[in-house]
Amino acid sequence: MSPILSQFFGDSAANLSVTNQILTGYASVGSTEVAVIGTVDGTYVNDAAALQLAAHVLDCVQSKPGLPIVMLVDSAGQEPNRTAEMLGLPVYFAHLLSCLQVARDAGHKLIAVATGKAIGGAFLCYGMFADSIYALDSAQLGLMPVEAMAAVTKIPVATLEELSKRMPALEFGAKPFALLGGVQEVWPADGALPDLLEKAIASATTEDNRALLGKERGGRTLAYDVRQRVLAESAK
Amino acid sequence: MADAPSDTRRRNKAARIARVQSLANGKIVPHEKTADLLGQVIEPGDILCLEGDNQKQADFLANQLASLDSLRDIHLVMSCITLPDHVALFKKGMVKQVDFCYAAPQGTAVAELLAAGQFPIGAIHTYNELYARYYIDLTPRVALIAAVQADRAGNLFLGANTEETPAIVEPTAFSDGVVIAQVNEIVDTLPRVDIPADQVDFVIQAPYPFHLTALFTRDPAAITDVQVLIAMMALRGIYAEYEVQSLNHGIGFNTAAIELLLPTYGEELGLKGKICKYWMVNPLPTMIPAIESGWVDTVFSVGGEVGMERYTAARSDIYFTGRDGSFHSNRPMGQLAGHYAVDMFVGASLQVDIHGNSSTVSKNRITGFGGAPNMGCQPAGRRHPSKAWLKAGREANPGPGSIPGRKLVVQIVETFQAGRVPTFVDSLDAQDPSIMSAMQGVPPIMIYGDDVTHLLTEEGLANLGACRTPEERTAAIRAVAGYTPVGLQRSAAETAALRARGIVKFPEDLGVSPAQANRGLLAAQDIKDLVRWSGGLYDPPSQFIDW
Amino acid sequence: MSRVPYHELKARERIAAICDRGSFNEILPPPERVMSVFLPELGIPVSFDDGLIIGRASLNGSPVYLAAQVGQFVGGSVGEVHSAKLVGLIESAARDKIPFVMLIESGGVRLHEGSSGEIGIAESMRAVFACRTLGVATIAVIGSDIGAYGGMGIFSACCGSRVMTEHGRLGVSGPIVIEKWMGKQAFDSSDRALIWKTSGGKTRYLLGDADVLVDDSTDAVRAGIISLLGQPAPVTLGSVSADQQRLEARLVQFGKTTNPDDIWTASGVTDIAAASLASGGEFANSYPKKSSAQ
Amino acid sequence: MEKFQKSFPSAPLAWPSGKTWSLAGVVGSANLEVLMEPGAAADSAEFDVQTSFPGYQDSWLAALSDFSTHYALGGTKVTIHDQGAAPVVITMRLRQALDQLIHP
Repeated sequence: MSPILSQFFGDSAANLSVTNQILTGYASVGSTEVAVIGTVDGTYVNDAAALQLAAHVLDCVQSKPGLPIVMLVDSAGQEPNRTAEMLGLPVYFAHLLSCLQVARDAGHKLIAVATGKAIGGAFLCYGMFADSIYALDSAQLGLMPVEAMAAVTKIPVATLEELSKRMPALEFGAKPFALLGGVQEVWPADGALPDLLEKAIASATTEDNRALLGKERGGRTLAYDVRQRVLAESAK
Repeated sequence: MADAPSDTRRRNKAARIARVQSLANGKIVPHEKTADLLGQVIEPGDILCLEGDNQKQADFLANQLASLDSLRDIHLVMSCITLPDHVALFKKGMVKQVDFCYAAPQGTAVAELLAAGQFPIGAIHTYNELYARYYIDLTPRVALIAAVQADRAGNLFLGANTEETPAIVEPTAFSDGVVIAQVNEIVDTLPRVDIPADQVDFVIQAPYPFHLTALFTRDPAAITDVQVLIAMMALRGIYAEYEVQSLNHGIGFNTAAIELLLPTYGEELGLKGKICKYWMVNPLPTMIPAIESGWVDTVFSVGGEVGMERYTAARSDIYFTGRDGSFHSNRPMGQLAGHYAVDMFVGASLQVDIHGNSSTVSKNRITGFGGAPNMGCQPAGRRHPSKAWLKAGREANPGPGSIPGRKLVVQIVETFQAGRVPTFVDSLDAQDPSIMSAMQGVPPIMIYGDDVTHLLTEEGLANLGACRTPEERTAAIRAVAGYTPVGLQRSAAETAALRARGIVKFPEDLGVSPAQANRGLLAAQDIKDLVRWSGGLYDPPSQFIDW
Repeated sequence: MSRVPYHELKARERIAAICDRGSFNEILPPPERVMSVFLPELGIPVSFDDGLIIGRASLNGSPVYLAAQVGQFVGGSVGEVHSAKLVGLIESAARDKIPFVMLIESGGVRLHEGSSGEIGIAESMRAVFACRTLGVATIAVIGSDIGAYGGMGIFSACCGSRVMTEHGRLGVSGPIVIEKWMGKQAFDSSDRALIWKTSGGKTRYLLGDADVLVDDSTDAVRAGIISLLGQPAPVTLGSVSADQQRLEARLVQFGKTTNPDDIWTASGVTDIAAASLASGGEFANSYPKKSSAQ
Repeated sequence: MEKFQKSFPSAPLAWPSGKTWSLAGVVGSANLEVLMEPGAAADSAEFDVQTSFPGYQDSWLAALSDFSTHYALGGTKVTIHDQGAAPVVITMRLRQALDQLIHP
């Protein structure tokens, strides 16, 4: 069992199962019982993984009404695969999100913690859908590392690195991601994680405050205002 | 009298055949023994012809030839240097001289070979020029060719892509040269015999079918509004103006746009039956709507086109087909027809200079000539009249001693290429000195300004054939060269004078409104529309299918 | 004379052709110049609408909030401003209980704006599901050249329903990425026929991922959208439980094949060549939608 | 990125009432977008160009000057975002944007 699970869930981590790096089960955080879904070891997510996670969300909604759902994210992305695309990978991911929405609508709190890699589609397809999102300071968050971005955009690494000093959106990591409002808080990997998680569960609301956070923290300055302008214009 | 010519070549051929007879069962040689066969049949000093043009390639034989290590002193003759295996022959130092037509697909590699002193050029030709020399001073001792099928006797079936095979085989076979054919399969009975076994010495069933490029397929989806505008100007200003009955089209998107406007805009203008009846052109998929709408009487082709096999076979009124019902092409005869028998050539190029010379060279690449110059030139030997030919002739040079008619040689270009590179230049791209010396003083001009009668751009139409002096021609070119540096040097007064004489015409002079120019006018919007027009008979290659 | 197909039109032309005549009222129109701050830093030209046109319109007399992506502009990609306009529009739809319709044309997150576009897409997904919970219809239209890929592929699948044409493609990883990952032998990104069979509208329709498959024309797309306006597709325990079974069955039945023709054959398509050539509407008529294919 | 501004004399354009802008084209490869808005001086057309293909200012100014001469565009401010459009495309987009004002 991965040490990170013991860190969060103590002895109850033993109740969790990890199959093909896909994490599911029920455990306790301090005195709070939670359902857990997630990925470990930076694995890639695919259609089968999405179904496996979705099945557990449905199990929780059906058998443990109202139980908070904790999502741990350690995944390098989705696996580019011909058969998965043919079968409709976006639909599998959207299905997982639908199940989480059903849980949210049924009163389950959704808390995500990026523990390792939280990259691209793998983060989008469950973790970023939580009510509240947190990250360990050691986690690797973002769209993609600067080198990969340089390769795709044909913009030199040096240019991107220089720009990322002013523009945290281009930087890779937990702290810049928090500046954008993408996570509520960055937690020290060696901190009192159960306490932090329990408090996070207690304080979670279903309001999506990421744009406002991004504005307040100065990392994503336009999103909130543009959205408010649209809402104001459309109300006329 | 011992040195008097007798039958040394015939005896030499017999000796070659005897050397390798053990490799063959009759004429059939297993493909594993190909390198062995080539190594023993070819002799140092041979003129060796390797079949390969811009579409069809004897690629297995080229590959096996390139695998030999000891071969030296070869005089290579071939129309197109296309494959990496062709380049390898030079890298290995096999070739003492090369005579060819076209090298664009390997243009950069060839320029590098040249700079390294590994590319000994005899001359760069046009297609028919090279085929003609096969009968004069470049007759092959050994020819390596490609066919679709052979029977066990060695008769060959060439399928839709006859291309240049007969032009290679005949001079070789009738001068005691050795003809070696790679075939896709060996069968008991051929659909038809294109090359008799008599002219074939060895047949090898290649482990893979010969390579064929879908060179003439243009996706209508990639045609722009600007190209539609130009096509509208072409139809009004040239096709209708001269009532052009017989013609050749290049392979660009501009001519594809014209083909696709015939059943729509052309019909609106009442031109059906008056223009574009006889074609010398490959089976262009973009001609399907015009053919299905009854515009076209006949089409003769230098080669086939991938995917057009069933369509051409089903339209035997239009295309030339064999007794078996399938399509037939012939490159040298098509080029000859394009030279003498059509009233108009329409081409495109990457660069046009202020004299109207055009070229497809770009810096430091060897491209060569191919077939366009055979058709994009004035056939001074022509004697049969036509309305278009006589009208262009009257405009050009009325006077004693002048040819009464002129072929319409039309160059269509946009003033800028992709990336805002101007098409019009003061002088054609300066070549690397090694390339210039390799050309032996022949400028890399595809179509000479003197031969061009019309230059058409999105800005306007210039009748160069009607210009009286070289200065006037330059002024007319500047007038339609738009906002390129060449165009910006025009004088408004000169342009106005040329316009008054009808030598320069802008869209409004031709009754064309740029606001109307819209892709919606095209008879087909994409490849799928072409398939539909064909009644499901056109089978586009999978790289063109987006449904 | 043939008409220009939906996939060839630009976003503004699509809007004009699909909405009731003259009914589109743009929110934050070009003169507002709500544009990317990232692109100028990278020497890339900006666009007045940042590649997303949003507004209110009517369709067959019913009000809708409509968004359309401009595929030509940085691949229809989603950056900070682009996503903020989108989120604002979806939230307007939720607030006013008016259907949300989006003409998708995007490869996903705008790499040049890094994680801000990614977070923006996540916010859009939250907003779309909020609409669905409220019973507000959310409709993705996929019929452009670029299709719906990456984060926008997932977003499209999050919408309550999808209108596709035979030209539309829905996926996560694009062909070039798959070829890079799996090798050219396994997936040749220049084989367009294979690409469309893998991710194109017809296969998506047969599997039930596209609710409506229509011709590649603005009239047909308009009719397709109108047919879905009254179908909000809320997510419920019942609906997602059924989806769970359906998607598991799909994985069992086809998870071992790479050949899309297997799906077609299993869905009752006998003449694959003819079906390939059929327009979206013809195809849908030949193979009417069952409750769901699998 | 290259930016330049220039005004050319042009006959006054009668802006249709209620119309405050028109837009044509998109920013994309070899394309551009043109935004027309009311300008300051009734007898001149103001152009504000930014292009990611630097080095063609002469050709741009010649095309814009010709357009201002051929069409009544006075009292209009034209902002252009360009990604390497050929002059014919520039002229075409200007005309499309203008058409929306002349035939609203």
